[in-house]
Amino acid sequence: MRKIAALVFLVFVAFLLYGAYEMRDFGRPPSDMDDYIIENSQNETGANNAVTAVVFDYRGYDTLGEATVLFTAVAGVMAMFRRRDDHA
Amino acid sequence: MWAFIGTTVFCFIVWLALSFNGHMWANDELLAGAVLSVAAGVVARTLFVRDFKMAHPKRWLFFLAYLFPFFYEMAKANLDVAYRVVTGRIRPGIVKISPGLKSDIALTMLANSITLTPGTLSVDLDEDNNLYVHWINVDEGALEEMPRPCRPVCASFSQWARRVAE
Amino acid sequence: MTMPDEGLSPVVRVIAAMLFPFILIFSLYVILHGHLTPGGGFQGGAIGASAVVMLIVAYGARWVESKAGEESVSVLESLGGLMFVVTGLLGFLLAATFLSNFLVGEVLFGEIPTFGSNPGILNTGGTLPLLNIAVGLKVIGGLASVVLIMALGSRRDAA
Amino acid sequence: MWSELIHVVIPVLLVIAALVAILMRDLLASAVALAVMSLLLSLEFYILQAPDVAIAEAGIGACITTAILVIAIKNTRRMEEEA
Amino acid sequence: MMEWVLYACLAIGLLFNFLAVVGLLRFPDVYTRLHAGTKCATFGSIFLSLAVILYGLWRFYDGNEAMAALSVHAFIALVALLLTNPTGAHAIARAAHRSGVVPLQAVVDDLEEHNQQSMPTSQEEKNVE
Amino acid sequence: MWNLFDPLETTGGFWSPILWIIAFLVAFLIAYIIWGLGERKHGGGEQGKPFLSGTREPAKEAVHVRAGNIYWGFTETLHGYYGAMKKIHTGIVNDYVLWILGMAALFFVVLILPEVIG
Amino acid sequence: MINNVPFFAVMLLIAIGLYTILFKRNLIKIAMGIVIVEAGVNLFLITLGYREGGLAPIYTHLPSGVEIPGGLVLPVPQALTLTSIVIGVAILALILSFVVRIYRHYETLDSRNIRRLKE
Amino acid sequence: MNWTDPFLISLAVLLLCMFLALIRVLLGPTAPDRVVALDTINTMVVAAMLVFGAAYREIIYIDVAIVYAVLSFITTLYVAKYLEGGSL
Amino acid sequence: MDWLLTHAPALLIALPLLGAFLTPLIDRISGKARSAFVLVVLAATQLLMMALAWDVFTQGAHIYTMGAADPTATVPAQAAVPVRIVLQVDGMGAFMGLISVTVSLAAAVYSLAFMHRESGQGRFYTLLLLMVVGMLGMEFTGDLFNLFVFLEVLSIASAALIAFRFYHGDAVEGAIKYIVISSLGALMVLLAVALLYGQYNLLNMGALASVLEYTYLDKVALGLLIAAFAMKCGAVPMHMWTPDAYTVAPASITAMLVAASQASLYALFRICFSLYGFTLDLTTVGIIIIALGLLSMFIGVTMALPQKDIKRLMSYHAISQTGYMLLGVGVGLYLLAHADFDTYGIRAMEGGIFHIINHALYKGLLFLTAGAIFYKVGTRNLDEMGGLAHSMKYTTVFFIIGALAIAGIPPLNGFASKLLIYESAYRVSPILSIVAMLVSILTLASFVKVFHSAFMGPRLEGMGDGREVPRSMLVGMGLLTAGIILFGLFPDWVVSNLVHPAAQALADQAAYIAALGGGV
Repeated sequence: MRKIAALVFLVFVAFLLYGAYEMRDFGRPPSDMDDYIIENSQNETGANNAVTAVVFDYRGYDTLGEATVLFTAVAGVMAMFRRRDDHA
Repeated sequence: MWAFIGTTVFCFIVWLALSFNGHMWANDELLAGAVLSVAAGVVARTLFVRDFKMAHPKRWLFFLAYLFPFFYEMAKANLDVAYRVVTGRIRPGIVKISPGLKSDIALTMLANSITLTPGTLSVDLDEDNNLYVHWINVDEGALEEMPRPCRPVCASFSQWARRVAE
Repeated sequence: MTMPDEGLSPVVRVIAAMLFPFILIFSLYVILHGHLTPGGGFQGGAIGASAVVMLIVAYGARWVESKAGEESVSVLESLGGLMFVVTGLLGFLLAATFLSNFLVGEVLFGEIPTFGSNPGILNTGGTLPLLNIAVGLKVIGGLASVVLIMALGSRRDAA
Repeated sequence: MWSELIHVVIPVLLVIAALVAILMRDLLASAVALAVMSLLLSLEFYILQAPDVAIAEAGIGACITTAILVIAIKNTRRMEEEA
Repeated sequence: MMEWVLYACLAIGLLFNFLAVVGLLRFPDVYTRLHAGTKCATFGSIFLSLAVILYGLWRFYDGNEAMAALSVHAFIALVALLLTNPTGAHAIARAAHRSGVVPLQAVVDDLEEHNQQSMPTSQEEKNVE
Repeated sequence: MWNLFDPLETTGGFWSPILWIIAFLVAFLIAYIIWGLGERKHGGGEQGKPFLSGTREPAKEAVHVRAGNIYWGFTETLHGYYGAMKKIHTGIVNDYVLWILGMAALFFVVLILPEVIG
Repeated sequence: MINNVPFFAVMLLIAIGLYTILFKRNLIKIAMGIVIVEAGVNLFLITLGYREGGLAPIYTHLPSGVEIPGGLVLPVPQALTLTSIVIGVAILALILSFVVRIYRHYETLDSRNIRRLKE
Repeated sequence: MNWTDPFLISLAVLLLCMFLALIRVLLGPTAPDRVVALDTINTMVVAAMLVFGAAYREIIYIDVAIVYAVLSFITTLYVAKYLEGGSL
Repeated sequence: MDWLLTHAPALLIALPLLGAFLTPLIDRISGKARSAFVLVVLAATQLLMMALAWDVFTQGAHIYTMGAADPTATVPAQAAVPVRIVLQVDGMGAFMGLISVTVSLAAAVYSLAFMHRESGQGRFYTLLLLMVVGMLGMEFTGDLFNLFVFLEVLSIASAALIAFRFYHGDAVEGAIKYIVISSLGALMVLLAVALLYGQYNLLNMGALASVLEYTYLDKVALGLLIAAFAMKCGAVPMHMWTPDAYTVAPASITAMLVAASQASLYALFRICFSLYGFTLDLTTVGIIIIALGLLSMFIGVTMALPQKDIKRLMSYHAISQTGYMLLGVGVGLYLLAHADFDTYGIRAMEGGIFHIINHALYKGLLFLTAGAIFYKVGTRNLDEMGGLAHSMKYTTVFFIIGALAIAGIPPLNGFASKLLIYESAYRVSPILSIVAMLVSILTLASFVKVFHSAFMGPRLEGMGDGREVPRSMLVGMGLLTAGIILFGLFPDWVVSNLVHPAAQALADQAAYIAALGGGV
């Protein structure tokens, strides 16, 4: 069983590592979408920090979802450690 | 009330330092700083200010004056530790000293000063306000006396601490 | 030697008390200047929560609970979430779409900075500072209450 | 030239820290090694010119992750079971 | 002139940081490592941040006004470091002693004696897991 | 839009539940009629009771067939299959992860290798 | 090849994390494995956004003479990473609270012994 | 004179120091040893961040160093609390 | 009305989210107010969803660009590619949204009575609403990273709910398995997103679809995505978490988990059809999905047969029914580029998609009846049950209807969708249909077992108090039963008005790309 697991793991990792080899060069990204954001974020959102502009404006919906994730986790942890004195 | 004001002022000063950008502060910056300092002051007031001894400006002057001998001791001791690191000659031990300080702030200041000057490291303090100091090179003379002498461990720090915060 | 069951030595307590307002105001700085300098709601919220986390370890979870219970901390979180959603809803009530930046060009946070390098004006960014504050409140409340509950939870069942 | 060197060295350190984290049988030591990894990760973010992310990783990775890990270890047990 | 001051600061800082890790690796137990580790590193970092502060002031003097902020922020970082580092070292030393780590090669241990007087069996109990 | 009762076109024919219900009712009616034509008096009296060969009838609770016993023969016949299945479903979370990674690796192989070889 | 060192490091981090999840039996270790994978993926996103010689895309006090947009790194991966970091800590908190609960009921953290539900 | 290179060289030396400290994390026989190494690395990371920020003349980067200077100490406190015993 | 419909995609997510944020606050005031509030929010969501679905099915897909000046402007004026997050509700999305909201509403109504003995109900309803948010978010989004975020919302909310009754140790066990597995799956999705982003610098699915080149890294990403989503929807051999999690969750949550796993199924189909589409090696991927479907069907049902735990048995059936959907849609994918697609490929997809809604209805109903039994009897072990038909008449009827529907007995809805799948799969290979029919028979057999051992037989001691379950539970079950009967009686109406547009929306990649602003 452990041998099979090791084999599976090695195959999986081999594909990932070959993927890293196939990857484009480090430091030279294609940048259609991002160049638009870098150039226009100051005018469109009035924020100096393009990252914040992306986080709260261009991808604000993601941020909403992410805040929801945190809220969910807190609700879950609270449910995990809730008092149960009113339960029969 | 005074605790709140003290905390707020502290927060406001920190805010001003943080938002300094080479020019004079803009109005909106000052306004936001004031509002947020008040908020932080409300939250932190009971923690930050216990008593009002530290409000006296004399203590702050003493504190500034203290920095110079402190830095001198620190540099001296650092060279000593550098020597020990290179040669590996150590004689460690934990000694108990009784600085005779009472307030928490003074003790904290003393303990941190002792810790920051290499060669000595405050390990623990008990309810009688005795400090236990780990000493990397225990002095022969200090081993003999039974109420251990403060002098070789912490120079004149305990006096300074008393002057500043006691 | 009588050791207090909770919290750490007085040295740590004094330093924690000194650092607490500093971390708090620093976190508020990071939150409010999110659109100018690195930082924003999450980062500032995490820093602010760390301040509470530091108090939990220095003074004990009971002590923190006696000052601010987990329920009241989580109200902060709900308020942050509500503020976010309401700002989003205002986006299409006042302007075009959900979460649109309806404050650019208005009085509050409405100025548009000059293009390129500039020293940074606080009064810019449209809704971004509002959303930053909302997320900041939310993250402070959320993370602080997570650690608080986990620290308290163990004792709760034992009783 | 120096910046390339740095871009090579920090990832290597990061991998070493992660390896240390998983090799320990003492979970507390693992948590400490994980904190080191998060520290180095944050430095790497910083050097890749992402200070926003570095702050977030600092606040969350250095402080809160370790805190809840330590609390969880305290409520359970410190040593991993024998293999 | 200014360059050489900066070079000196950087060199001292790096030297002490290097000594710190050497001490960390060479010394026999936790307490002595703490001496080397946290405090030599703190001393080194003081000089490194001093270099940054001076650099900022130098640029400020040269006419780049915003660089004063660099100095101010670096100074705040330095103060924070000076407050937290010794406290952390103290907390760790205390915890190490309470969890039963014995100082090696120690010629004297007053704290151990004190503990044994007040609470004879405490060390063994605390050292579980 | 509102032609609710149209039959559903399938590939080879159609399916209309309404028609099916009508057909079912008609068949049911026919069966009922046939049943009604039969002998009414059959089944009463002594003949209707079960023959118990003298032993007392066990309590109803005792003869209720429990779930574990249903399809016992089926699982017994497919003994080997169920043994293999039991071996697979270990209940250990690491193994679950292994299955996922294994399937992902398999997908990689299936998707990528043909091009590499061919 | 040498250009891709960060990518290789990322993949190695992911591999280390997966190794932990696959072969370590302790539940807290498994949680740590998830943290490591998370770290790897975050680092991957950031390395994807790095532009050679670029600065952070923040205009406040930007040094003069920086080319826009060529001299700034990409902002979107940083935003994605922020989101994913917070998601990671949320998941970690939930897993650890489960672990504490499990320990109450099972008195063990060994995943081989936590299998009341099987087949 | 361009000051980028001296700062970057300092950074490289600091990285070497961090590597050595990492060995202590690996070897450290007890948990406090590892925490000491963590503290050392933390101090060095703060220094490295300051130096890097100065190298690129980015004022705003220094905030990150402040965050680290303040927050990593909390990690130390938690581990110390664990080692000391007593409930949290 | 028009204004409402325009903003409906965003509102549909904002509404339950607002409800979730408000629930803890209202819960501090009064428990009754909180329950009423949750129901009102869910009902409003349901109404809005129905209105939106009506509009989508009659007028065509909705596009909503978050934060833009104009909801339909996916691509900003000077840019070449979409920058903002785009929500896209086409036939398939609206169809899935209807399912999710309906099941959630029924489950919430059911929970009113089912959970009333628990503490911490405020948290329960908060998490329930968040699950709705997660499902709707996954189904509406047109953005890959956003898909990941809502996947996480869904996973975390589900895990917390699975472990809600943590005082049973195995509840937490099921939850921790679920959360470990699903967070790993989510990380795989994130890695795939990063791989795609790194190559094309795009996150919008339509724009990505128009430039995808199917390179090595794209294939790695595809493998990761298929594995992750197939795992999340419970396809064999990655199904092991399903019975564990479904068994220990509260019954109403199990019904919702079925809908949640179908959201993942939807994401799988979206990835295959809309994101990769014709660049795929359709035969290979089609065969992969068909094989997953066959395995799921067969192993699911055979594992279900010997189970003694009623909910565990039903969970294995959920796996096997998922197999039908995978089979139907997989046949469609296999034939997508084929000339036969218009004749029977689309029929197979219709069958598979119709089966999704049928499955959500009857499996939700069956889990709810299982919960009703648990509520009365206090055990899930079939060996200890018997004679419940004496006391729980309505529950028995509901169970019979659900069991007949899942087994594909004619006048009910399961038969219609299965018929579509059988006939079109037969054209591809007779073996597929034969296995499908066999599985159907075995399904019937295992439900006969459940029916016999739980409901038939004499009245046993200790089997509840001899009364029917509270009314709100019956209402929840009745809602789903009504759906089953209606869908069974009017299959053609459903297929031509709901299912066919959904299948068409999946199959038509060009329309998807155009709607999302790709390929400009």
